[in-house]
Amino acid sequence: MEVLRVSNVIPEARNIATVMIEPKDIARFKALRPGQFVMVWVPGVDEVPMSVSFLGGSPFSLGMTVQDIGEATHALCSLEKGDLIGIRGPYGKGFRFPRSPEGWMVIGVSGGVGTASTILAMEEASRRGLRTVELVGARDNGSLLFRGRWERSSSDVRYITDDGSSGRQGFVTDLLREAIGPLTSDERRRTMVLTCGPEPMLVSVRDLLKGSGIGCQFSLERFMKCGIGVCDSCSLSGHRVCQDGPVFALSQVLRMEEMGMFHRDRSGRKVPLKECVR
Amino acid sequence: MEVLRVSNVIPEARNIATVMIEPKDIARFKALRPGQFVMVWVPGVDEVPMSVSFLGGSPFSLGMTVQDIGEATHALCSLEKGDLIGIRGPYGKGFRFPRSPEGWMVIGVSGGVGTASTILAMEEASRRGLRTVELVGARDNGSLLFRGRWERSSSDVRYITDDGSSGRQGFVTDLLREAIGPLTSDERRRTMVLTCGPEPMLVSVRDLLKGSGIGCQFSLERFMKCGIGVCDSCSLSGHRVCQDGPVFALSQVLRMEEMGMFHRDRSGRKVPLKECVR
Amino acid sequence: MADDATVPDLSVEFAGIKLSNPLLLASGIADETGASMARAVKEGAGGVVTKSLSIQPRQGHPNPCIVEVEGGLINAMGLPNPGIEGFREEIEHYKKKTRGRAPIIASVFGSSIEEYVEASTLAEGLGVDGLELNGSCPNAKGLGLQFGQDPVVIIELVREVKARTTLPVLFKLTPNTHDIVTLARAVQEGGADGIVAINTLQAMKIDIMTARPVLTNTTGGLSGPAIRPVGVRCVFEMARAPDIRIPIMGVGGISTWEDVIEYMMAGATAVQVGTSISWGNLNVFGEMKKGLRAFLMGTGRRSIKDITGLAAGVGH
Amino acid sequence: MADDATVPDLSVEFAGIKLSNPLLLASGIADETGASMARAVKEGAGGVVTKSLSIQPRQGHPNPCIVEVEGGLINAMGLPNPGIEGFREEIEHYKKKTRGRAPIIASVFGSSIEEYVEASTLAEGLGVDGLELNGSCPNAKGLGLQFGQDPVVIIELVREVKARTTLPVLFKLTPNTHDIVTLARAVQEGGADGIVAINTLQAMKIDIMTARPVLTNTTGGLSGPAIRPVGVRCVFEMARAPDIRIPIMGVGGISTWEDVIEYMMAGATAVQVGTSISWGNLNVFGEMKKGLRAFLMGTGRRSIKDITGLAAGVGH
Ligand SMILES: Cc1cc2nc3c(=O)[nH]c(=O)nc-3n(C[C@H](O)[C@H](O)[C@H](O)COP(=O)(O)OP(=O)(O)OC[C@H]3O[C@@H](n4cnc5c(N)ncnc54)[C@H](O)[C@@H]3O)c2cc1C
Ligand SMILES: Cc1cc2nc3c(=O)[nH]c(=O)nc-3n(C[C@H](O)[C@H](O)[C@H](O)COP(=O)(O)OP(=O)(O)OC[C@H]3O[C@@H](n4cnc5c(N)ncnc54)[C@H](O)[C@@H]3O)c2cc1C
Ligand SMILES: Cc1cc2nc3c(=O)[nH]c(=O)nc-3n(C[C@H](O)[C@H](O)[C@H](O)COP(=O)(O)O)c2cc1C
Ligand SMILES: Cc1cc2nc3c(=O)[nH]c(=O)nc-3n(C[C@H](O)[C@H](O)[C@H](O)COP(=O)(O)O)c2cc1C
Ligand code: FES
Ligand code: FES
Repeated sequence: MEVLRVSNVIPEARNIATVMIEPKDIARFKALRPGQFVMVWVPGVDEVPMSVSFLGGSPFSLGMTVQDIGEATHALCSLEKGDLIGIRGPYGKGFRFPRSPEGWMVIGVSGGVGTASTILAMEEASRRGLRTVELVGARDNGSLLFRGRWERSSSDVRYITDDGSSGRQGFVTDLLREAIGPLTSDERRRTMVLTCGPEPMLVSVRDLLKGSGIGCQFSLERFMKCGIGVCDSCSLSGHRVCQDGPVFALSQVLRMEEMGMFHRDRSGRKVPLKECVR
Repeated sequence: MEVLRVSNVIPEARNIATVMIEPKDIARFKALRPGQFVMVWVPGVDEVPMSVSFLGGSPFSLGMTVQDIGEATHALCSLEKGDLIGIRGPYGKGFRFPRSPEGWMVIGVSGGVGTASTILAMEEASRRGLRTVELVGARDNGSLLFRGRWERSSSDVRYITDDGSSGRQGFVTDLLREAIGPLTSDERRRTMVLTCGPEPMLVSVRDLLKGSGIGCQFSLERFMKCGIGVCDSCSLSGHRVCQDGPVFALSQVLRMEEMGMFHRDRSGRKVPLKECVR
Repeated sequence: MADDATVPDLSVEFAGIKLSNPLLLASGIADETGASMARAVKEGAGGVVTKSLSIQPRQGHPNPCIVEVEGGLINAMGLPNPGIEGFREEIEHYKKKTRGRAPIIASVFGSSIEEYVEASTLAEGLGVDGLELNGSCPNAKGLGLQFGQDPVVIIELVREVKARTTLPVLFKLTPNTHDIVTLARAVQEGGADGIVAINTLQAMKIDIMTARPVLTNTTGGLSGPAIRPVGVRCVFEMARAPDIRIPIMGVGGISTWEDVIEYMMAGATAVQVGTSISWGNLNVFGEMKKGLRAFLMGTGRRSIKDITGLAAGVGH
Repeated sequence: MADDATVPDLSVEFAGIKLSNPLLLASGIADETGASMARAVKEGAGGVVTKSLSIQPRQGHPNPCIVEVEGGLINAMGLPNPGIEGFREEIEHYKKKTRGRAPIIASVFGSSIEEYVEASTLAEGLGVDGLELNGSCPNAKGLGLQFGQDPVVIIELVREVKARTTLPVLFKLTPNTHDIVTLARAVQEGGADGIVAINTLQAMKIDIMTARPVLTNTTGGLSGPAIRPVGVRCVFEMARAPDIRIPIMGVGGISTWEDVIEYMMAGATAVQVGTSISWGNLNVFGEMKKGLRAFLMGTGRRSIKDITGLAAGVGH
C-alpha cells in the first residue's frame, strides 16, 4: 500500500472525474498492462477496485476515472488536490495484443465508464502500430468520456448514445455489428475486440461474437475484497476476477455460466445480477 | 543457509584440507570480495567461520581451507565427498585494492592457515594487474600451503619457515622488514600490505608498519556466533569483526587496544589472548 | 503398474480421510464457491477446506480487509460466508466436478458451544468428509478465537461436537498462545481426530501518512511466509510431545515444496496452503507435487509418509 | 538558539529517563561490550539496553545459534553474558565514552524471583539509569519467559524488584501469549514504570536436507521485519486500554524511520532497534533520526512527542 496525495482531480463528464496521483514506486507502475487495476483506499470510507485510465506524463502520474454511484465513488470524485488516498497493485491480468501488428485490426468496444479500462488499451494498440477502430457508447452526450484521447489515438472513432445526443442513436453493439459485418473470414482471423462496459452490454458482445471467428477480450467486474486472489469474493464460475482476470478471453467467457446472470454478495451468496451494475 | 553436498576434499598440508562445495546461489558468491568469510554448519557438530580460499571453476565451486585444531575443524577435515554441510554468507568486508594498478605494489604477508584468507586476495591483485610480492610463512615445509597457486599468481614469492625446512629460516615479518627496507617514501605511498595469520604475527606487522608510510589491511579473527553483527561476541575494541571486518585498515588496528591482548570468551568476558589462536 | 513402483507415492491418510496427496487448500482461501474449490483440485490439491461457515450468513468486515506487509499479508475478513445452508449448492457443485477425487472438509464456527454443535451437524448434512472447528480466527469478536484459547472450553466444545457427528473432527489452533501443546492436549482429550495449526498471528498495520490503522477492523491476522517459522515450531512442539497421538495438519506460510517437507519433518501428516496462492496462483499445487516427487526420488524414498516427524524425533 | 526553534525536537522522556531521541539499542544486540554500546550512541542512538545479565556468567548455547529466514532471523543465543559483576568494566567504559549523553538500561533476568531481585540490585550497583526485567526470552529453559506469562508471577516479581531499587523499572513482555493486555496490567499493578514489547516470537527452522532443526537449541526466537505487524498490534492494544497508563517502549522489526513512526502512532513513547542493524549497520540510528526530523518538518510538527498514540486514539 502506497499512501499518496492526490495531485489533481479532473472533471470528465457528468458525475465522472479522473483522480490523479504520482506514485513513488514508478517501476512497478511502468510495468502495468492496460486492463490491470488498483485497489484504492479512501481512508475512513472504503477500498474499491479501479481501472487505471491514465499512465505517464512528467511527473509520472496515474489516473483513475471514477463514476460517482455510491459512497466510495462519491468520496473519490469529491477528493481535492493534496488529499490522501492509498493505492495497492497493479493487480490482475491486462489486455493482450497480437505479437506483430501486421494486418491486424483492433476494435475497442466501450460502454459508459467501462471506457476507463479500454482507453489505455486502445492507446497502447495504436502505439504498437495496430489499426484501431474505436466504438464508444454512452447514455448521452453529457456522459461521453475521453473524446480528445480517442480522437488523438485513432483516425476511426465512432460514437453512439442512447438518446442520440452525440453520434448516432442506439447501442454500442449496433456499431460493432456493423463494423464486423463486411469482414471476410480471413480478416476476422486477424481482428481482435477489446471490450469493457455494463455486463448486459458485454453479454451482447459475447453473443454477437460467438462463432464469428473474431477474437475478443472482456474486462469484467465483480465485488472485490482482497484483490489478490485469496478471498474468493470476486468469484465468477470458478475464476477469480481479480487474479485470473479482470480481462478474460471469449473462450473463457463462453464457459462462464454465471456471466450476465449472477454475482456474489458480500457474504459470498450467489445473487441474480439485476440489470447493469451502473 | 544453503545446505549442500561436499563436492571434494583436497588434502593441502599436514592437518589441513580444502573442502569444496558447489553453491547454488552463484550470483551471491560471484559478488564475494576476497577476505570475506562464510559461516559453515557441520550438522550435529558446530558452526564456525571460515575464509573463502577458492572461488571459481566449472562447475562454479567454493573452497575453504581448514586446519584441524578442534572438534569442528576436525569434523570439516574428515568430511567426504557427498557429505552435507551448510553455508551462510558471504559476510563481512573484504580486502580493498588500489583503484588503478599504476605504480602500486601489493605485498601479501601470510602466516600459517591465514593464507586461506590472503591467497584469493593476492590472486585478485595479480588479476587486476598490480605488482605483487608474496611473503609466505609456515612452521615447516609440511604445513606450507598453496605453493602452486602462489607461484602461478606472482613472479615474486618468498617462503620462510620456523625451522628452515622450506625457504629461509625465520618469521615472515623478517621477510617483510627486508622487503620494505629499501623502499623510498614515494614507493611506500604506493605500497599496500595485505596480511592474515596468527595474532602475534599481525601485531608484529602492525608494529613494523606503524609510521612507515605503508598502508596495510589486516584480516582478524574473533569468536563468532551470529556472523552478521547482532550478537557482539566477536567484539574487538568496539568493532564487530564479523560485520565491520574481518579486514581492517592499519589506522583502525592502531586504535584497537584489545588487539593482541584480549579476546572474548563465549560469555562475552574479556580474557587474555594466550599466544596465537592456532 | 510395474513402472509405477518407481514413482513415489504422495498419498496420505489423515484422521481416516484418504488424500491422494498431502496438500489441501486452507480455509478462507479461494474457497467461497464450489467452482473455485474444484479448480484447486484440478490444479493438484489433494483436498480442500471450505471457508469457515456459520449457521447464519455473514457479510464480514467492510473494506479494507486486507493489507500486504513484508513477507505476507494481514487480513480481517471477519468470517464472511453465505451460511451453511447457503453453501449447499457450492458443495454439490464441488462434488459433481471432483467426483470423489478429493475430500472436502467443512470449516465451521459459532458464538457458543451450542452453535458450534449445530453448525457441525448442519455441515454434516451437506455431505462433507470431515469437520474443522475453527477455534482460532482472530478477526471477529466473540467468535472463533475465544473458543480456542482455553483448554477447558476446547475439551467441552470438541466433546459436544464429537457426540453429535460421525465425521472426523479436526480442531484448528491459534499460535496466539504461550502454550500450544496444552491446547493440543485439550483437543485430543475432547476426542478430536486431528489438529490443524496454525491460524494467523494477531497483527496490524498503521498508515503513517493518515495516522490510522489500515484495516477497518483495526487489527487482523498475519499470514504468509513471515509466519512459517512460527507454524513449524508449533507443529514440532506438538509432534514432539509423546502424549499427543492424533495427527497434525500443518499450515502457515507454505509456498514451496521445500516448505511442505519442512512442516512434514516437523511432524505434520498433511498441510494446507493459503496466502501463497496470491502470488503463486493456484498452480502452486502442481508445482509442489512435482517438487515432492523429485525430492522423494532424490533421497530414495518410496512414500511421502516416511517424511512425517523425521526432525521431530517422533517414534525415535 | 532562535534557529533551533524550527528544528523539530526528538527528545522524549520515558519513565523518568530523559532521552535525546526515542531510539534505543535493543537488548542482546551489539551490546556485549561497553565499546560497542558507546558506538551505537556515536551512531545516533538515544540510549542503550545491555545484553540481558544474570548473577553468574553464562556461555549460552553452542553454535549454530542463529539462522536467517524470510523477513528476519531466528536466534537461540541462550542468554550468554559475563555476569553482572563481569559487566562492570563494560559499563564504566560506556560511561567514560558517552559522558551522560545517552542513558543505559540494564536488562536482567534470573531463575527465581529472588534471583531477579538480586540481579536488579547488583545492576543498580553498576550505576545504570534504569532496569529492564527480561520476562520474555524464549531461548533458555526456566529463565525469562516463564516469569513473563503469568500475571500473578509478574505482579510479584515487579513488586519485589521495585521494593529494592530506586531505579525506573521496565518489564519486557513476550508476544507469545493470547492476551498481552492482561500481562501489561500485571506489570503496571506490580508498580513498574514502563513496558517494553515485544521480545521474539517462538519459532524454528528445519533443514530438509539433513532433516534436523538448524539451531542447536532446536527452537529459537523470530525477530526482524517479519514480526513488526505483531509488535505494532501489541503496542496498540496496550496503548488503547484506558487503564494502562505507564509508557510503552516498542520493539520488533524496526528498520526504517517509518517503522519508528508506526510504533509511536500505535502508542509507543520510545522504541528499540535490534535485528535491522545486521543489514543497515549501526548507522541505522543516524538514518532514522534524519527521517524522523524530515517527517516532523513535513507535517508541521514541533516534537516527536506529538506522535505517540496518534493512531491508538489515546487521549481521544
Ligand atoms: C476490476 C474493476 C475495475 C473497475 N474500474 C472502475 C473504474 O475505472 N471506474 C469506476 O467508476 N468504477 C470502476 N469499477 C467499479 C467500482 O469499483 C465500483 O463502482 C465501486 O466499488 C462502487 O463503490 P461505491 O461505494 O461508490 O458504491 P456502493 O453503493 O457501495 O456500490 C455500488 C455498486 O458498486 C459495486 N461495488 C461496491 N464495492 C465494490 C467493490 N469493493 N468491488 C467491486 N464492486 C463494488 C457493487 O456491485 C454495488 O452494486 C471497477 C470494478 C472492478 C471490479
Ligand atoms: C573470519 C574468520 C575466518 C577464519 N578462517 C579460517 C580458515 O580459513 N581456516 C581455518 O582453519 N580457520 C579459520 N578460522 C578459524 C576457525 O574458525 C577456528 O579454527 C574454528 O572455529 C575452530 O573450531 P574447533 O571446534 O575446531 O576448535 P575449538 O577447539 O572449538 O576451538 C579452538 C579455537 O578456535 C576458536 N574458535 C572456536 N569456535 C570459533 C568460532 N565460532 N568463531 C571463531 N573462532 C572460533 C577459538 O578461539 C578456540 O580458541 C577463521 C576464523 C574467523 C573469525
Ligand atoms: C484472506 C484469508 C481468509 C482466511 N479465512 C479463514 C477462515 O475463514 N477460517 C480459518 O480457519 N482460517 C482462515 N484463514 C487462515 C488460513 O486458513 C491459514 O490458517 C493462515 O492464513 C496461515 O496459512 P497461510 O500462511 O498459508 O495463509 C484465512 C486467511 C486469509 C489470508
Ligand atoms: C541475537 C539476538 C539476541 C537477543 N538477546 C536478547 C536478550 O538478551 N534479552 C532480551 O530481552 N532480548 C533479546 N533479544 C530480543 C531483542 O531485544 C528484541 O526484543 C527482538 O529481537 C525484536 O526486535 P528486532 O526485530 O528489532 O530484533 C535478542 C534478539 C536477537 C536477534
Ligand atoms: S477479490 Fe479476493 S479473490 Fe478476488
Ligand atoms: S559474530 Fe555476532 S556480532 Fe559478530
